[in-house]
Amino acid sequence: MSGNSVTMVEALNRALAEEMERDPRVMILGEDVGVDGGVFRVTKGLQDRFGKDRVVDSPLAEACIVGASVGLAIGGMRPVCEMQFSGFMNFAYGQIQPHMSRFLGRTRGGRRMPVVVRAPSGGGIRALEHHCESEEMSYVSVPGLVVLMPSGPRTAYGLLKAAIRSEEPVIFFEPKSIYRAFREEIPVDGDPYPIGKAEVLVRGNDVTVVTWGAMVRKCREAAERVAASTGAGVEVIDLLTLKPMDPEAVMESVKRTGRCVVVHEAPRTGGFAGEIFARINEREDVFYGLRAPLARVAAYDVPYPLFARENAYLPDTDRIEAQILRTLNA
Amino acid sequence: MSGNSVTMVEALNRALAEEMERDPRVMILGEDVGVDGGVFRVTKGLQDRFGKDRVVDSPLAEACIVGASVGLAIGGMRPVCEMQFSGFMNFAYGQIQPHMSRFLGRTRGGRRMPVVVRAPSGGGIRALEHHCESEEMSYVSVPGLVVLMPSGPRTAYGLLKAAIRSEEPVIFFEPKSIYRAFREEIPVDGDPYPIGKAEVLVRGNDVTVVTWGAMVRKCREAAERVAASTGAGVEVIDLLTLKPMDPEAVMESVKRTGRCVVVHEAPRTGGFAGEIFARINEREDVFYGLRAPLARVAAYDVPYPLFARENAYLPDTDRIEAQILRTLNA
Amino acid sequence: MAKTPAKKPPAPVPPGAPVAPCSTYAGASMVRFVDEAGNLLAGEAPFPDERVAELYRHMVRARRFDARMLKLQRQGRIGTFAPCFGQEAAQVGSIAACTPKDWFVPSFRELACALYRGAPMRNVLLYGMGLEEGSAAPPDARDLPISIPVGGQSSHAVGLAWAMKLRGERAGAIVYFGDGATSEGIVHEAMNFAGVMKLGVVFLCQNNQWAISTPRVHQASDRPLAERAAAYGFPGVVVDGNDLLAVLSVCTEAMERARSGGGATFVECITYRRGVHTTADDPRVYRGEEEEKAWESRDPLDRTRRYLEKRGAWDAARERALEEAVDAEMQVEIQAAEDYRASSVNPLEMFDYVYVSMPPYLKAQRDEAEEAFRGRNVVVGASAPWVPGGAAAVGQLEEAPPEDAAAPKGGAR
Amino acid sequence: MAKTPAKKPPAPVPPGAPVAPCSTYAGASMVRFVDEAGNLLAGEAPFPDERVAELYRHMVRARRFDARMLKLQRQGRIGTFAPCFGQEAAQVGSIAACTPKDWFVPSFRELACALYRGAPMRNVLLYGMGLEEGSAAPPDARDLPISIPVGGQSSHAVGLAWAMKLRGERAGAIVYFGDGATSEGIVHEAMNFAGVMKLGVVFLCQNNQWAISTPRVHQASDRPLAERAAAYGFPGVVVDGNDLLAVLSVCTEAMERARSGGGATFVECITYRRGVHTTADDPRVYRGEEEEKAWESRDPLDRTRRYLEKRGAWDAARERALEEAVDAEMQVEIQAAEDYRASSVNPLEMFDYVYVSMPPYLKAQRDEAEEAFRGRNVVVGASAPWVPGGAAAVGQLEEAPPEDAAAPKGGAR
Ligand SMILES: Cc1ncc(C[n+]2csc(CCOP(=O)(O)OP(=O)(O)O)c2C)c(N)n1
Ligand SMILES: Cc1ncc(C[n+]2csc(CCOP(=O)(O)OP(=O)(O)O)c2C)c(N)n1
Ligand SMILES: [Mg+2]
Ligand SMILES: [Mg+2]
Repeated sequence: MSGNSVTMVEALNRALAEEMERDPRVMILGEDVGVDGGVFRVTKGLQDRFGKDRVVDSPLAEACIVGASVGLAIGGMRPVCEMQFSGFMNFAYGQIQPHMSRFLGRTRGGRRMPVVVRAPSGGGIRALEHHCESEEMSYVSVPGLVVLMPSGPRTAYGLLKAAIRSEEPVIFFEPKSIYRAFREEIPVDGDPYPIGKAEVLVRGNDVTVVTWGAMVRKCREAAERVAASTGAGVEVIDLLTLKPMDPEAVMESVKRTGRCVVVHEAPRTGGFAGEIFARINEREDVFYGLRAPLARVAAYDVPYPLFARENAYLPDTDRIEAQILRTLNA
Repeated sequence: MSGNSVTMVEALNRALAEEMERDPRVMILGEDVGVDGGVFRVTKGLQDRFGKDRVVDSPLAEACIVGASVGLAIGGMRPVCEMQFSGFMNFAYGQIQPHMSRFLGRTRGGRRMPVVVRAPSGGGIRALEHHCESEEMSYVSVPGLVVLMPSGPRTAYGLLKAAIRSEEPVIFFEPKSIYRAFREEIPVDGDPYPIGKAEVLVRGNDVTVVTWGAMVRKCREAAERVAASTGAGVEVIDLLTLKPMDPEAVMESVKRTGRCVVVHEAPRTGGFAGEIFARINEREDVFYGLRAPLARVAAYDVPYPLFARENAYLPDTDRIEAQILRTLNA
Repeated sequence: MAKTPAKKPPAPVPPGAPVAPCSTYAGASMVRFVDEAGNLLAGEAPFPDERVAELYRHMVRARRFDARMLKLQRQGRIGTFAPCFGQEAAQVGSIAACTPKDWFVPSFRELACALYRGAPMRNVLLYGMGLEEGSAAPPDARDLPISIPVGGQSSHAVGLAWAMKLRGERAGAIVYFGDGATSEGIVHEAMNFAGVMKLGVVFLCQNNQWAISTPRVHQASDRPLAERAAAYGFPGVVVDGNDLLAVLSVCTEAMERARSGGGATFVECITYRRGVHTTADDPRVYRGEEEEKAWESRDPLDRTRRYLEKRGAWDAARERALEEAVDAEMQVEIQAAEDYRASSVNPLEMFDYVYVSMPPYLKAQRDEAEEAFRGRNVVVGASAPWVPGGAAAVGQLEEAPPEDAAAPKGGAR
Repeated sequence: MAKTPAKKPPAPVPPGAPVAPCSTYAGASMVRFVDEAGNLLAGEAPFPDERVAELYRHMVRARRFDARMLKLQRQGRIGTFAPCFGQEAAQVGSIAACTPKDWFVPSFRELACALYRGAPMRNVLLYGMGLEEGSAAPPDARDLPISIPVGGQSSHAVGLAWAMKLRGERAGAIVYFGDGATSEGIVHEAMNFAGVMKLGVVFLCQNNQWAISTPRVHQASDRPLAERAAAYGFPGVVVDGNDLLAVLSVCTEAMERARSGGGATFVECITYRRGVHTTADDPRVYRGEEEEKAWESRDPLDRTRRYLEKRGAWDAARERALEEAVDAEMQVEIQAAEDYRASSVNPLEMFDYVYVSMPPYLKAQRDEAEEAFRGRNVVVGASAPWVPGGAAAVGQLEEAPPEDAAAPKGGAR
């Protein structure tokens, strides 16, 4: 493994370090982000390197961590705050929605909001209750927020850099089940990955699979299986940016394939698949080419179970594969 | 106007009074719900009638109002709490999602959660910032919650009674723009309106309009205009229950009409229309009968503007009419 | 309880008589300088008369404009409004302790503060008309816009004071909130942050005895709210909020501590909301005339005027001249704001500040909306339909030139 | 500070020596009864020896099971677990002050309390195995399940105490949380509610010096946490949390006040988390051995045992017998829990308790899932695929008889 072949945790750490090096206004705050380096070690070593003023162990209060970040940003800093788990970001919702997402508009452009709220999200690591949720919809529905979710070391590195340099408030979800699941090459002092750009990971002309975060790997596996067993061309698209979303890559693809399966880890009802379906219906050129019902694979509409049942709850490769086959045959 | 022809505010007040009369465990708490009767006067006179123990002016703390209600319910009461505006229910999200929605499952059925959280929602009354939001999606995406939204005095009366008698936690959205907009007859000591039952308000075979809350009236107007100008049969369905949702009435209708327009006041992206579209796609018998793209009319994807621009922001009869016509002609 | 930090200027008078029939702080000490009749309670005048007169001018200007806003609301010319009537000493006395480098973090009732900081009346009016134009932030002003969710802004002040500390600036932050707000979790979180990190925040609580219809006694225990500060590790002071000199004195010291790394202060101003909570409220439902009368007699303007008059620094002529000046100013400003509204305000502007640059899907919605609005009167209060290209130009509210100058002109002036 | 409510039983010793190198409460008074060597500091023994011995038994049982849980986690037999190692006196001393009518509202670390209240070890184990079966609530027990979002449960205790008041029941609520939790807004809101409504809640704060890696000094000012109570209008007490008698004494009085309409109490137990935060944590990253050693010498079990031994109420033989009994109990319970998990646990149960009755769309998802799960091993830790109809029966975890008794049996026992 080369020195630049890193896990997602290391990639995030590198992106933070490089951005802090580059811009002295960038700072980190949150619960246990300092000495401990965060419960997932994403901020490991940064306090030693950048000092206690720039990497701050805050009191245990999510709302005030975000609210203080809002003030820090207005005061000229560029705070990157960490929510220990996205399940606890709920407590900060009263700062994120009414304040962080709105300062730009409230001041008619007068106050920018360069805040990044990082939050490990999703399940699959046998964690405790409230440590496994996929909460993206609570943020996707808020105008003014940017919502990002990388799917591995490379995109995590590039997207976090973009988030930190953004003048807009970013919710940055880190799919925790892939924090250390695999390695990818990342550059030294590499470029940000553009916000708003989806990636086509696998090309194919028979069905489009749209997904993001930890589900990307499962979808690729399922796509490979389907391709192997049926010879069908399965296109896999990684959204990466959930908001603001202009799913051109999806439209182009579904127009070509006429079939679409959206896969997400969040519960089915109210999940993001519905939005993608609506966007497809809003594009007549795409809609009239549909050859099968739009389909989704998602977690069941039940609270995230304790870990013994989480494998049953989460969409897995088998369920994704089965749905791709159903959609191909519909 | 007969004595039973009432506004929605009066209907809600009557439902509360009758349920409190019927069951001594029912109680009310919230900001200004006592002496003041609530800022919209929904609880007017109830403290005089039922005493200060059963109608309680609480301190100004949304999270604790809901959290205390959770405790009250476990302790044997049936609290109906009021959030002064749904825009401030955000502050209670850390109680609603992790606790109120989950106690039943967390205790394997051992603790029921007969709590109703009432919240005036939606815009159209020239109110201040944060007083106009339509927040239903933050709750529709939470398994375990019941989410209701009446569309007038009659359904408000029946649904609130059902909510109070329910053993499940209910988020009860009251579209504030119709609090006093019109009157309907309600019975004395009438029955609850069943949770989960949508209502077909206007029959028609050419296009299905699905909506809820304050948009119901606008949709009926638009439907009348379209019917008058084109002779088309526009079916209008009032969902009433947003969660748990079994949109049988919608399926039956769209199967017949092949065309569907969903109208909601919440911003377009991440709104409930997407969910309905997904459900339609999941029903092959309905999907294959579609004769036009599924369409939605919603608020724009911008923060709710201050009131001078709210008429521009909100879906209005013109926009709804235009979309119905487009869908009919697609 | 309540450490009294005021040292110079001298002569706070603890314990004062309990001022508030609603306040239950009998026995607690409260900083007072001037009694209801305008007499200095002890010592020398702590501030030059000209300074006090200047602040009095601000109080009168705020009250007059406040009353006018109320009238405009009753006439249907502006929307919901939260008057500061009765709280002018607490507001002017505290904001006057700040420099322009200090951050002003208001709640929703700080009209007197905002005016003191230089907010143009026309902006206040435009905001009242439901036009975002009214809360545009001049890039260099250290003023935050109105914050309506009760208490939330306290954490912004924490962040601002923290930023000042990190940047090595000699500046603090003052954050305003009410007695009701002290029940919200976020206010506690903010005070705890400020305490443990020793941040220069002044928590300025206007205890005006009511949170809408909820009296102070239902909001919290009968201990002074300021008493909470001690456990967070910083001083809390109860001050007679209708006593301009007392507020100014306490806040001057607190802001100086904030600026100089000495940490936070909680200042509880005992005052009274003499008017409605907002124009949507009817206080007769929940409180009696007797109480309102009692507080009338403690009015902060009366008290300050008496004080100045006794010192020969104010008289009826000056009062009349001031009133006339304010009235003239208001007339110009109201005209400007109403002209602006009548000038074909652009409804599409709501798309402009969602993101720093407009994403394509939003651009598409904007185009859709432009189509839908064409020729229709979609702006509340506008006198004619909006027409693309017909934007207004009113003083500092001037808009960017229309993108498409060739588009048809229109819209009444 | 910190009013000391303990009157009978007698002889708290304020101020005690500062016990905590991490605690900065030098000079503050702290209730102590017994020193590290097991000597009564003053007066008569406040509780009968048999009672103390009985509580000591509970402490030992909890510690042994706690250690076993840790080992099971290290062996991969259960999931993440938050040990109570070092906090047994704070937990047993406080929960022993409650009657079965009082409500027990835990956070996530109160293993010793839960066992004291009668939670079967097998349930604790099942919860540790990620099986909801472990947190099933017996309908008549006044115990709430584990609450993980820090601080949130404090408001439930408020509601429970309020319900007791409304129903005229002589019962209070005790709610557990840590030093870190005191920073969360909801804990403040709950204390304010309890204060203004005079509700019978005991806020039992185990100040174990750490919130994961965040030391007490970064969490809040250097004032005692208990000092916050005064401004909410109820007493706050700092007690040596490793002194069983002191905790029991203070809490007995606090619970009695809660039950009898006297309102709330904040009890800050100065103690130490001797082990990991959870099994996912590595304390060596953020704290030194020296500190851990210092607290080892103040261990609550050692102290209580020494006290009892000095009084002739305990000896090595009793200790051995107790250990053997606990070990035997654990063996049975672990076997039962593991048998249950191995018995074809039903993954579809996650659909059963979302709503009181299952709505059709959920039933459809359940059917879909049943199809997807058939013949596959989808339960973590199960030794064989789940098969419909193959449900287990293990003691009180007995399930309803399988709906479809004709379905093929399966799953290892
Ligand atoms: C979080 C939140 N909850 C409720 C409201 C509605 N509301 C507006 S002002 C107010 C009372 C505020 O009382 P106080 O803090 O004493 O300030 P005052 O109005 O007296 O200036 C309430 C309940 C709100 N704006 N925000
Ligand atoms: C709202 C919330 N934020 C963060 C967490 C993650 N977390 C779990 S325990 C803990 C520290 C709690 O410290 P303390 O309250 O002192 O209790 P202790 O663990 O010491 O018993 C944190 C941050 C959580 N569970 N809930
Ligand atoms: Mg007030
Ligand atoms: Mg702790």
